[in-house]
Amino acid sequence: MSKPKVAFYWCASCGGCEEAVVDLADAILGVVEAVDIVFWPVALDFKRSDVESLYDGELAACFINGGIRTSEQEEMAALLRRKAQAVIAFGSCSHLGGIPGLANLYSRESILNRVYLEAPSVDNRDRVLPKERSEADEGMLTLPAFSDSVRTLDQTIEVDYYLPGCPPPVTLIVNAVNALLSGNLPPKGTVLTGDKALCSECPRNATKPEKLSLKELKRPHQLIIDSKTCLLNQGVLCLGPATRCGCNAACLSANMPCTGCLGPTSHVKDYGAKALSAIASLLDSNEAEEIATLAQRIPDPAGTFYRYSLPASLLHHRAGNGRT
Amino acid sequence: MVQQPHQRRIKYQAELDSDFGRQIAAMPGGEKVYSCIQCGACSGICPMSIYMDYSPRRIIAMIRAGMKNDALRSQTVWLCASCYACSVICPRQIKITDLMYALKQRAIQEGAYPKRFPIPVLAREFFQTVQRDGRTSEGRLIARVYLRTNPWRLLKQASLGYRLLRHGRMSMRRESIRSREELQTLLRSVG
Amino acid sequence: MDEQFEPKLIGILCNWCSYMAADLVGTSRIRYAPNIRIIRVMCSGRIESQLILWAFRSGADGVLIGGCNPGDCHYQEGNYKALRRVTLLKQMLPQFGIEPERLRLDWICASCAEEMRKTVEGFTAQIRNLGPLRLQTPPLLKPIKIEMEVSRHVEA
Amino acid sequence: MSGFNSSTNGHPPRIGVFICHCGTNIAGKVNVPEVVEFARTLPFVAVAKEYKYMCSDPGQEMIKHDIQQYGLTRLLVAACSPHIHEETFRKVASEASINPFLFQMVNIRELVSWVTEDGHEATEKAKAMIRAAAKRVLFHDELEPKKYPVKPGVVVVGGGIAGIHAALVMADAGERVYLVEREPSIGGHMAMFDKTFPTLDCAACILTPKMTTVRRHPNITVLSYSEVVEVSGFVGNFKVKVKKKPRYVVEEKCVGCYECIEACVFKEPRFPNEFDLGLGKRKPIYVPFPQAVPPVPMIDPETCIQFRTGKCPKGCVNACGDRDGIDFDQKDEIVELEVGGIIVATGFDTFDASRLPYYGYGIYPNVYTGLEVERLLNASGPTGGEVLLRNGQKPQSVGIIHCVGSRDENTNRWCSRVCCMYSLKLAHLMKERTGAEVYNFYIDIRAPGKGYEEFYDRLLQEGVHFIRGKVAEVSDWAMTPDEENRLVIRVEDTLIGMVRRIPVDMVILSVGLEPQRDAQEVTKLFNISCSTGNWFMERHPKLAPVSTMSAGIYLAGACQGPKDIPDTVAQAGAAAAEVLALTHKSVIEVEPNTAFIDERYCSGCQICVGLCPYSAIYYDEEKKVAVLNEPLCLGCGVCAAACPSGAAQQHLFQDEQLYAEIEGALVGVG
Amino acid sequence: MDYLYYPGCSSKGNGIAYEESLKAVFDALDVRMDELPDWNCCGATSYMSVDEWKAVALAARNLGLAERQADGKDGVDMIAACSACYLGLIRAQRYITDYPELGKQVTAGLEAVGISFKNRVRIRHPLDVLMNDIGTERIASRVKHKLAGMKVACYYGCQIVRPYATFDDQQSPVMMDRLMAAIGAETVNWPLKTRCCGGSLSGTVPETGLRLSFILLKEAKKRGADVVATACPLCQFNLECNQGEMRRLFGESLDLPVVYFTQLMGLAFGLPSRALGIQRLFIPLPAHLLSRVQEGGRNVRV
Repeated sequence: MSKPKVAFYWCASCGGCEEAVVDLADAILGVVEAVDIVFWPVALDFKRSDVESLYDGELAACFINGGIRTSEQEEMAALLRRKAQAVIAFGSCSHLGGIPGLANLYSRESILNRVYLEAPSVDNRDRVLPKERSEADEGMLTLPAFSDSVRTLDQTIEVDYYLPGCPPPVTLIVNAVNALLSGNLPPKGTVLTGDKALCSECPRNATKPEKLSLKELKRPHQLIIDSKTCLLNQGVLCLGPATRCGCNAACLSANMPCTGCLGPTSHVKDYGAKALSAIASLLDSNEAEEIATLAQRIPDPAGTFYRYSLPASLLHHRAGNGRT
Repeated sequence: MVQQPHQRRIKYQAELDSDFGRQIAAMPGGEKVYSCIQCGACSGICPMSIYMDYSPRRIIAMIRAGMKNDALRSQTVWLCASCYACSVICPRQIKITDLMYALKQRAIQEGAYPKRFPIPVLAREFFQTVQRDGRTSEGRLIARVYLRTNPWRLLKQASLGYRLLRHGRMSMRRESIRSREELQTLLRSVG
Repeated sequence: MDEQFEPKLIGILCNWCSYMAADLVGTSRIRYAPNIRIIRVMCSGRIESQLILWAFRSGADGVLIGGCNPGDCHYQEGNYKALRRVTLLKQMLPQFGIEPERLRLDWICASCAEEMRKTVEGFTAQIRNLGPLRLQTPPLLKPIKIEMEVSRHVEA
Repeated sequence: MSGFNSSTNGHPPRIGVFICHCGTNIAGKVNVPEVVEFARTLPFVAVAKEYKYMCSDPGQEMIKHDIQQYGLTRLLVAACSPHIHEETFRKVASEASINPFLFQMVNIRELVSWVTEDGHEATEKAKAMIRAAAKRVLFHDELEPKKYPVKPGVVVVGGGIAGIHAALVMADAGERVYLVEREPSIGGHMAMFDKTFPTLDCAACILTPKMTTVRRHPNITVLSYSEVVEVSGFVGNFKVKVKKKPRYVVEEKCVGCYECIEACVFKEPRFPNEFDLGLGKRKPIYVPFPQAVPPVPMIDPETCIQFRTGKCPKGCVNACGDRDGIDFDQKDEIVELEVGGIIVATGFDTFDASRLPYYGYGIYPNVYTGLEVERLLNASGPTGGEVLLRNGQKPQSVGIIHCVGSRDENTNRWCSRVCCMYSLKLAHLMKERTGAEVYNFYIDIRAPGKGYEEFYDRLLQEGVHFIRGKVAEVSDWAMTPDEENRLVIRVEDTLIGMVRRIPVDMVILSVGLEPQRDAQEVTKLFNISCSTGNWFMERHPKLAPVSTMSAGIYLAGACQGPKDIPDTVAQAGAAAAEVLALTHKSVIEVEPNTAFIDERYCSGCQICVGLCPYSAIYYDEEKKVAVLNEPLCLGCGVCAAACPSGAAQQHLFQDEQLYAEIEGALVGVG
Repeated sequence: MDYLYYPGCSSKGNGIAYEESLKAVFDALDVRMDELPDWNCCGATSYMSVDEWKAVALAARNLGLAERQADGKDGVDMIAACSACYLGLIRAQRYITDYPELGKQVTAGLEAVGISFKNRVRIRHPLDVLMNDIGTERIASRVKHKLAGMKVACYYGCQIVRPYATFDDQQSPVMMDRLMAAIGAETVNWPLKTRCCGGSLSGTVPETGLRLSFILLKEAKKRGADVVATACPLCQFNLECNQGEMRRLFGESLDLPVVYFTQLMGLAFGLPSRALGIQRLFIPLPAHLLSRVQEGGRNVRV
């Protein structure tokens, strides 16, 4: 019997997820042993036509990282969906939108203007903006369409499983691949990690005080962080309580707060809103002005609470009323 | 004493302006006329009420009843010295002094004030002077009011005027501001 | 605009003060604009950002939260917790192009019928002035849990 | 997790929607038939019906019948506020064997028909709210009301006539009562009065026997000179901490002989007696008034030589002798009580007349408040019942000014309800005792009680003057010779239409009633609310006038609003009956809107632990999760809102239920 | 500049001594007070009777001009010494906030003539500034000759505390009494200190208007006052200059001096009487009183 065929693809992402696959190190050999990788643009020279030539459902699984911003990404996602029995959203960007998803705080126009006209390093005297079709000596040139917002993978195609994280922790990937190979799969739609928040596996949780309250909020560079005690108790905004476990508190072992890349637990509809509610509840004041002052210590609340999940949020994108 | 013929004391509904109360209630100061409980504290504290034809309390009752003519033609509103004692004591926080202003304006608009009664004339003269010059000069103002109402009194007051002049307390100089046009533009734009 | 924009408003009120006030407005037969839909919770401290954003997402142009006066919370300090969340959320809303005025937190005591009316009228007028909230949600929404469960049930 | 699967055994839910006309209250504005048609189109609605009065017996029977006939599994009633009939319809559901919590009440009266001008708008709003409820009810779970045993015993806070009467009623019914009074003696304001209107009974004659009965009653413990400092727990299970302030005379050892007072180093009373409002004098060791209960003296450390210098011959200690009742080292003592119910009967305060300087109180010595005059008239008062001016003379004329600090937006808006009658009473007594001319200055005479109007008529016959007008000022500024050296009352006699100046020798200000100065703190202590003006708020102005929004806590007397003695006693009896109805149950059912924590999803982050106002959540070190101690949870939902992983939820207000309701209220609305 | 100063029309005529003494006293206390450039009438009583909105606009122009002087500071304190001006300016501010439509028109009207307006001026009465900003301690330390033995009836009049009491009790004000105590004078207990003097009625309906003044003076005299101290040019005029007319009307001669409270302060500070406008009084201060107030080197001219 031939080995199951799998594909890897990337959309709007940074490439870190690909690195994570490479980081599997020894484990990757096992994977290669067990499956046949038929499509992996970052590592292997297969073309879109190769995928198109597969029959529908021929891929046992397809791992897609990155959010969906362009028409090309959308087409490829649809194509791979058709060819794969199981689609796994791989990494924060395809799971929740990820860092590129923060672009949803800006309109399409302002992004293009910024990148092609306004950025200090740009030299574009003719004020040329990319166009989907442009005449050239060589004939008609085309570019993928740049859509209005970044979408998560499951806002584009049906997704079977999610491998969360930025990038997904190695153990989670290995467990996922093993589950796929063994056919021992959880219900469709599952996020392939535990369904508790990070505090459950954080060694610092034992140091939580009886009543947690935030008298002040500091950013990591503004203090010397004690390496043993709970960061919230030190006044550092750690999103561990709101974020899924599975990374073994990796950032915390590097003495940095959790920023939420594994996303919410299954009982939370909107990661950022819920994290905001939890953190705000802890602000240690009952005076409106004092609360406002404390809240202002979080200079960029959207970026803080939705760092990895803006497109998956209830609001998804900046409202149309706004001017910017 | 001369026996007065019996004066009829009755008000027919047809003589009333049923909308008058609402109109006054819509003017600054009139907001709370419908809150009045007729306790009379305003009239009790008012230093002038003993000279008025209707006490402030009765004026409010008349407004609510729609007795527009009687209210506007009463001397009461013109005898109000704007001391605000009533506004402060009113248990319903009716701004009675401001209400009197509202009635004065209505009376002047409708030409319904007591004729040759000097106060409305003073008001009008004052208004015109300020409208023109931006300031008033007391001496000139008083002289003009007396001329228009009771020239005889001006003569009687002459000695007082003389004393004021002598003590440097009155000038017949016309006071005026620099930006008179600016002021007039402003005043035209409001109202 | 030919026709006056009629905003859709959600009011989430605490059981003990602001909902009582809303009841009292009714028993006092005081009229107010019909735009608001009132949801009752036990305490404003139960209200959190997900509910508020969900209301916006579901089409609300404004969300009013009513709690007890400071110090009067039936559950000691729930209203302060609401205040903390609303303060931080209001700080974030402009980043999403949402005017913070679309979210309003008011303390309305159980006997404050007139204040309740004023609040609702004022809020309705304010949101009417702001115009509709135009959210840009993607064409293919992540299937929300409710629909999944309902549809699952229908299959069953 | 929530969801309707669990409770319907996999069968699709069947919702019944019942829409009430409430006579014309709803149907006069909302197009009910249209709403019924609309309800029928909603998912899972099996039946939708309307009825004139859904809360009536036929209405209830119809619902029960339809539940059986249509096999309904969820129930929705659109009618009035859940605060009025939620319980009624839950019972209906329950009797028709649907779990009562698979029911949702939609308030289309208070929130719709009564507040909406336009009929079409009202109809649309009613539809939206019904759609919201129909979505929400799908996510309801079967719940059982929480049941807790009820502890016996009642704390009555306030030992005025309200507290005394309530305590006696309950004690006679066999209930254990703790009567807490912050003054040294029970009796309250009534003990200060001379006579009571309109019957002119002597206040002491009708009150002191009751006070004595309280003291002797085996079921009543009087905690005088004591204050409630903490209340925790919930209906049927309150814990009340009471602070007993030191009297420096040991209550248990005192026999009430008062020899200590006799023996005090101060031979004559020198210090203003609080009970006589400073008009009389007392010693540093004293009983506030002769009939005080308990009849135990107390020492005022502010004036006692021993406390001030430590060098007193201590006549009191010697006089007490072997009984050893004096204890200068007495400290605050905290008593902890466990009871099933609480009656708050903290009474009122009188308006501070010095807030209105134009009435001259505190400026002119012969301006008194009504309460001060009660003491002057009282036979056991500072003057032995003789009414004398400060210069020792009898007044020839007296002006009584009504509505001082009442019916006035600058002070208190309300009518204090008792001032007219007590002014009439004082007018009668003044006339009777001094023969003076008595002038009453009133805005309106309010005499609506039994025998009150008759009393007013009696006063008119007695020749007391009544002048309709709110007094503008009291001054010592004379315009005429007969005004010299007297107080002049200036007023518009509104019936004559003239301003009058009336010189009098004495002015009595009929000060209004106000909530106790610390009413706000008391509400916080007992978790009850205040209505406008800080009077304590009843659960319903007509149907639950002695209950509060906090189950198990009841109101009696003037703390709820100005009241005269008959009304106070009636209300105290009502409160006593309500408490007895509670404590005579063996168990109490409590709304199951408590929180719950699904430990499968709890990461043990403990955010909820610190936020819970009742310390109902603790962290289980073994399991590393937060655990709810359910009996302590009062169901605010703060934990559910703050839980960052959604593990903490609140019954009846779960996330999914609220999402469904919000969405239903909005989506599809025109 | 410590304060802006709004003089009002009276200060250039009948009330000139008020302005003179006020300036002298403020100078002596080292408090700077700059006159508002090109101020106009406050829109007082009479104007209000004709057109309320224009009256508010009139007052608002002064407020706008004051804001211009604020040099970008958030708000500015402007002293209005005349009671009618004080009230007129404050009332305009209240009307602008209480009646938004009026506020909108006035603000727009001002902007159209180039005056930006935010309604941020604080209108202050000299009594308010003296008692609450400068304080009795500083005032007392400046006193050279205590006005010992001088019995003063403090007359506040109506409009500085009513209806918008901002710095004193509206029913029984005390600031002037305390100020007089600070300069060593004795004040008489007098229940009429806020009762109306008849205001503008004394000129228009003298028989009734003057009666009010007469009652006040008579009672002050009865209670042993040597002098009445006022804080308003109109009150001072009514109470002092009309005493002759009162004698004619009511047949009783009062001869009670009526001065501005600032004049008494100046005397206590030892300032030259001319600088205080003492010579402008119709009824001179009795020599026996003045003689107790030693004047620095010069004789008091009466």
